Amino acid sequence: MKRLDLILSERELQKVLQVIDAAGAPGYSVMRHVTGKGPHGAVSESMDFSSLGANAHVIVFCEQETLVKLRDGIQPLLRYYGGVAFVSEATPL
Amino acid sequence: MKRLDLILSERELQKVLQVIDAAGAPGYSVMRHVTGKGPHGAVSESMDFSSLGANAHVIVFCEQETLVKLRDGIQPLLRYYGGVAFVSEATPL
Amino acid sequence: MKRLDLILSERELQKVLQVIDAAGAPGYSVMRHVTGKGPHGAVSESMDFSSLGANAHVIVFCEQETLVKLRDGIQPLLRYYGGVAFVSEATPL
Amino acid sequence: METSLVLQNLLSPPVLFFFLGVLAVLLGSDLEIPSPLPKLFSLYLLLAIGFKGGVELAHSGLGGQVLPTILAAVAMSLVVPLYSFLLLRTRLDLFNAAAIAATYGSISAVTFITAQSFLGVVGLPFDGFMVAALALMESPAIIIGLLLVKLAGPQKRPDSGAMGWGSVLREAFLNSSVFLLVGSLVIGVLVASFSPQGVEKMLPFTDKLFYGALSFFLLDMGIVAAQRLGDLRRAGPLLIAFAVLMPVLNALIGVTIARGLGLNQGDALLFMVLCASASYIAVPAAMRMTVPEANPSLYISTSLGVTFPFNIIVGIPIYMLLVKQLIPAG
Amino acid sequence: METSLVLQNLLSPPVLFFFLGVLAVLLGSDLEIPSPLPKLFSLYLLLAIGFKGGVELAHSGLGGQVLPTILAAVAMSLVVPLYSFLLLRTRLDLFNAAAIAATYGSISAVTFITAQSFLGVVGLPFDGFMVAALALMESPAIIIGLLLVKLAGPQKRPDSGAMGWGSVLREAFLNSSVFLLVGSLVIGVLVASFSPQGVEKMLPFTDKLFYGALSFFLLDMGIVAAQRLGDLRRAGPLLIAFAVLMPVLNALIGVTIARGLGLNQGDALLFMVLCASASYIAVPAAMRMTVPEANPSLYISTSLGVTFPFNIIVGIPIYMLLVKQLIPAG
Amino acid sequence: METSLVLQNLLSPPVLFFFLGVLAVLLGSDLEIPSPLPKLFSLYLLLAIGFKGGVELAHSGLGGQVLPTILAAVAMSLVVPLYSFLLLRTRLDLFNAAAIAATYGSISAVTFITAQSFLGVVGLPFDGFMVAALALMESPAIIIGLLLVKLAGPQKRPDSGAMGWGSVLREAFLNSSVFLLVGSLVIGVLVASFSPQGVEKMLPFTDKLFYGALSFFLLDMGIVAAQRLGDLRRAGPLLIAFAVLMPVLNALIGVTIARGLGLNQGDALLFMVLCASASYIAVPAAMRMTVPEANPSLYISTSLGVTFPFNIIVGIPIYMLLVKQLIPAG
Ligand SMILES: Nc1ncnc2c1ncn2[C@@H]1O[C@H](COP(=O)(O)O)[C@@H](O)[C@H]1O
Ligand SMILES: Nc1ncnc2c1ncn2[C@@H]1O[C@H](COP(=O)(O)O)[C@@H](O)[C@H]1O
Ligand SMILES: Nc1ncnc2c1ncn2[C@@H]1O[C@H](COP(=O)(O)O)[C@@H](O)[C@H]1O
Ligand code: NA
Ligand code: NA
Ligand code: NA
Repeated sequence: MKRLDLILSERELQKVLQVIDAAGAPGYSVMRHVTGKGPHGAVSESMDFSSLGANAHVIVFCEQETLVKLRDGIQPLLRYYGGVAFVSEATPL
Repeated sequence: MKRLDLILSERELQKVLQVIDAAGAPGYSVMRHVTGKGPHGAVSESMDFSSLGANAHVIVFCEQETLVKLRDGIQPLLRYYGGVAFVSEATPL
Repeated sequence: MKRLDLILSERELQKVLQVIDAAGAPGYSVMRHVTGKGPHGAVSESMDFSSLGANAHVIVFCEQETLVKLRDGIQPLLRYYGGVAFVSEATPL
Repeated sequence: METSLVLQNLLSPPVLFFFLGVLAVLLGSDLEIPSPLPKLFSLYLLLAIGFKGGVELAHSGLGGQVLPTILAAVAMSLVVPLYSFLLLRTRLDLFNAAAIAATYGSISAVTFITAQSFLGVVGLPFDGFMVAALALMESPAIIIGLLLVKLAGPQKRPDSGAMGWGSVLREAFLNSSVFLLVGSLVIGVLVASFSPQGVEKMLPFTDKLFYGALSFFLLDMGIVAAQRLGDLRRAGPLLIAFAVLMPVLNALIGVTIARGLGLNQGDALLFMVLCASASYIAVPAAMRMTVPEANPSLYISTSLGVTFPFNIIVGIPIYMLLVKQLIPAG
Repeated sequence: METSLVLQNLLSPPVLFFFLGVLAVLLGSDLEIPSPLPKLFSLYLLLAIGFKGGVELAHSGLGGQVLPTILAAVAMSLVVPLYSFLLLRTRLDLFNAAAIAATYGSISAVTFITAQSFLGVVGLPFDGFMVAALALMESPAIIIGLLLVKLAGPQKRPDSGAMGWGSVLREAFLNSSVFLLVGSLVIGVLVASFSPQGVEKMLPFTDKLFYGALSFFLLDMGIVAAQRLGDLRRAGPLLIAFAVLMPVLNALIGVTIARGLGLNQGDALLFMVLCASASYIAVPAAMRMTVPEANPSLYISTSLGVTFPFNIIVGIPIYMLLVKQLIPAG
Repeated sequence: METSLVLQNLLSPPVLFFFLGVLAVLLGSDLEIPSPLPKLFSLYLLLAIGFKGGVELAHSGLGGQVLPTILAAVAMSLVVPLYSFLLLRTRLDLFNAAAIAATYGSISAVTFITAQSFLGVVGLPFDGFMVAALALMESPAIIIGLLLVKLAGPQKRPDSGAMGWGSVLREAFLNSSVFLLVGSLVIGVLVASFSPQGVEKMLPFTDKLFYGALSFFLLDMGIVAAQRLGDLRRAGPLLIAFAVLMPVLNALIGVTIARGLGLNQGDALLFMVLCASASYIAVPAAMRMTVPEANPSLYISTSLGVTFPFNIIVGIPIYMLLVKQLIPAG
């Protein structure tokens, strides 16, 4: 199995989750309130009172085939809005 | 070293942590307020005002031997209540 | 690419982020409100009303070269204050 | 007069803010009350209602209608799940039938509070001991629910630690909402009896903020209830019908008992609301842990997505009309 | 008298707590109001100001100056972004110019609230319909901002779902702050018209806590604004000058219009503040989604790091001086 | 009369809610006040107590007993850690002895507030300048604690940035609780002196909610303190004895000084409570950063798990009895 880690702005979270659903992934997990820094600058929680939000961390455990489908949907979003996506190996316990 | 990622309902968190303690793991980390989707449906934070809670993400860095012990305690819980558990390789920095 | 997972007390977070910045990492992500247990005992969120805080989980995706620089800055902090740091492989999606 | 009662309820701030929350979801607004703010309001409401109920209980004492009313309330929380179960079992598997039955035997504190506010608006008094009835109706239904599973269920069910009676009783009597409500009630009794200045100093907190905090919380409940509407499709029309008709049936039984007990109009309405409301806090949490085989989206979406809105929007004024017919005025 | 007005504003609790927040950052204190507590205060302030505005609107009705004032307010929210854009475009690329222009066409509810508190202190009345103007000025600027990008921008811009008009309109009219403000306003009107006891019961929540909650929220705003100061270096002196001078220009236009409309002194000040303030809640969130090419640190740090402090610290009393000169007293 | 004082304290809402929190943990209820709600109450209490203290300070001025009292308070916060250290060093290593000593030199704002509430209940007045004493006693103990480690400790201790005096002083004087308390105090003085209407408008927030917010916060403190009980076994009986006897000793010294200063009964009680209480907010956070060699479970569980409950449950009424004996009334 593969493990996909996605970190991106909370604002784009819904779109990404739709892509994950559409790709037929068996499930996903989301952690919100993630802060960080990347090519587009720093993201903090201090604007949380507005709807600007912080980042979200999405984890998907899935097969290689699903990953291929995910790539096509997610890469354009990350390129346009920012964020990172990395894959690693994972074995069920 | 190995890295174990567990994602399961906050309601079962105490039981899982007891198993981890009992298996002699050197430590663990817990992130609560995790939302997600899996075979049992979607889990959101919207019922957080009740004690239903959301999911938790548990990370354990440990030796292969510990992992074997962990498996026996954790798999029945995941099978009965739901949740996922994946193992990957990890090297100390 | 490499993936570095750091888990340490929120109190030392600023110092660690400065080290990461100084090492020239392309970015990082931070999750706060992490609880856990390690050689120094249990860390809960119950003292959150004080400034004692809980733990933070830092993820850095970077090249092997950056990792080498990170090691020198981070290891003394972890040795003195506690916390764990593990590296694994990660491929961009 | 009938439409006026319904309108008075519909146009009260708590109910209007509930609608606003529903509307936010239906229109696709990104309005949300982020966690744990709803928990702040829910803890506050339980603490305030418990404390005030305790203060009033200290003044009225345990004589007269108090004990019979409380006993009748507990009896209803034992009986309602039984006949609900028999009815549900014709359509659902054992686990889901037991979990939903337990949900309807228990109560919804927020529905009760909304009914109290409604009584405030229509100017009818009610007694503090009704809060004690509220507090004592949460636990029994949980135990009945699990007994049903144990007695009617498969014998080879994994009976791990979570399933032991110890943790069931803890779940039933010590879950956070029961515990905080009962604890605040006892504190209210003690303070009112022994240090009346303490009551004085708590009132601005427990009284003045109450209505606003209820409105704020119902804004969130509207959002949450509307998010559950999708689940209702899966629940199907029969379960939706159950979620509307069972409260009405229970309210009818409730008003009959209230009449028999000789309760005044205010207390009778509250008694009906206790019978008619379904739990979406304590019971779902307990069922999730003790009966994981049941599908939470079924018992939560019926109680929270149908019965709760039904009760606070049209149920309460309808029950009031019944009260006016059947219960002699003050 | 002039210094006295400035001092009276500077020494009011809300502004002093704003300073305290700024000081915390400048001195390196670890004081923070952890998320989501600031959201609690911001939701509360919107709900309270909307509800109270609605109640007053129900009493005053829609006659007289109400409609002309609201129309003038909406017109300002359409025109301000246009001339701001032309000015900014001389220095900035299309995307940043459009995003900042939209920010200045919209309003800051907290600046408005601070101005209301200031009027309370100096003892000048104002009307509830100004809250309606506030609510209606948030959305148009968002649409103008995006129209500018669409009309003046490259044709080959990816026009994915997010960019469709559907989601733009939703962002403009249903974003959480506009939705909660308008919703509470409508609830205020309904409750005041049909169940006046409801108003009575909400008042302790919406009125008595208001000033304290505003002070608490401004403590956080001081922290957040001061954290933005670093970004200002990147923004450069011209953008900083814009963030001070544009509000003053808009306030001047505002006071002229207010005079033309025959507003009283209190409403005139609020009208000026609406024109002079810039959004740091609804518009940045909308721009982040619909114009991701623009740099958020530019439009947030100008509106939140410069214009907001300028307005609440010296802007409001200065505008008051202008009002005293140009608007005949009640 | 003696039992009546103790009972009056035990049966006040704040102390009863503290017990309820303890009970929740002992019985295994899942009641929790999720983070960051406790922070909301703690920030609120500091802001309110600071503001009210400042307002009263502005009225009383700096004459008479004010300066001597404040100086005596600061002196106690310097001396208490010194003799505590000498005592603790006989049993503990340098680092733990220094950290615990610093903890007992500093103060607990919540204990102080509970004592104020108690004075309100027994009807004794007290002065606003005691809040200034409270604010000034937090920092010196932190510095003494670190001086002890530096002077008595190993020379080869890593003296990284965190250990530099700069960050120690920042930790001592700018940590969030000291900063917010002092800041609100100064704001209270300024507002009371220059814009009295501001005081009027803040009062519903800072006064009316205070008692309820304190009760709510103490519910959480009861939970947290009870969770610490397990750590006490590791601390051992000698440290537990220290955590009870040191406050009593400090209170005795305190009442002697208060008598010498000619304080009234209310101020004398507050002075004793300042001496007797131990910090579980500012000092532990500072020690965790500057003396990581010390074991937090030792200094937190003694101050929070023993001294804090001891003071608010039996300490305060006992100190009151001493005051009645030793300080002339009115
Ligand atoms: N190299 C990295 N390692 C870990 N997280 C990253 C990295 N780069 C970016 N991120 C996260 O992704 C978010 C969005 O990145 P961006 O918009 O590309 O700057 C950042 O705020 C970080 O939280
Ligand atoms: N394939 C997956 N990848 C990531 N998280 C998952 C996956 N499947 C399940 N989860 C998480 O585990 C939780 C419980 O899963 P379940 O009860 O099996 O539906 C879900 O709510 C998700 O947060
Ligand atoms: N083996 C481990 N696996 C996962 N997290 C750990 C582990 N050891 C320590 N931690 C985390 O690191 C924090 C600090 O550890 P320490 O101060 O070394 O006890 C703990 O509170 C845990 O959150
Ligand atoms: Na019921
Ligand atoms: Na404007
Ligand atoms: Na002390």
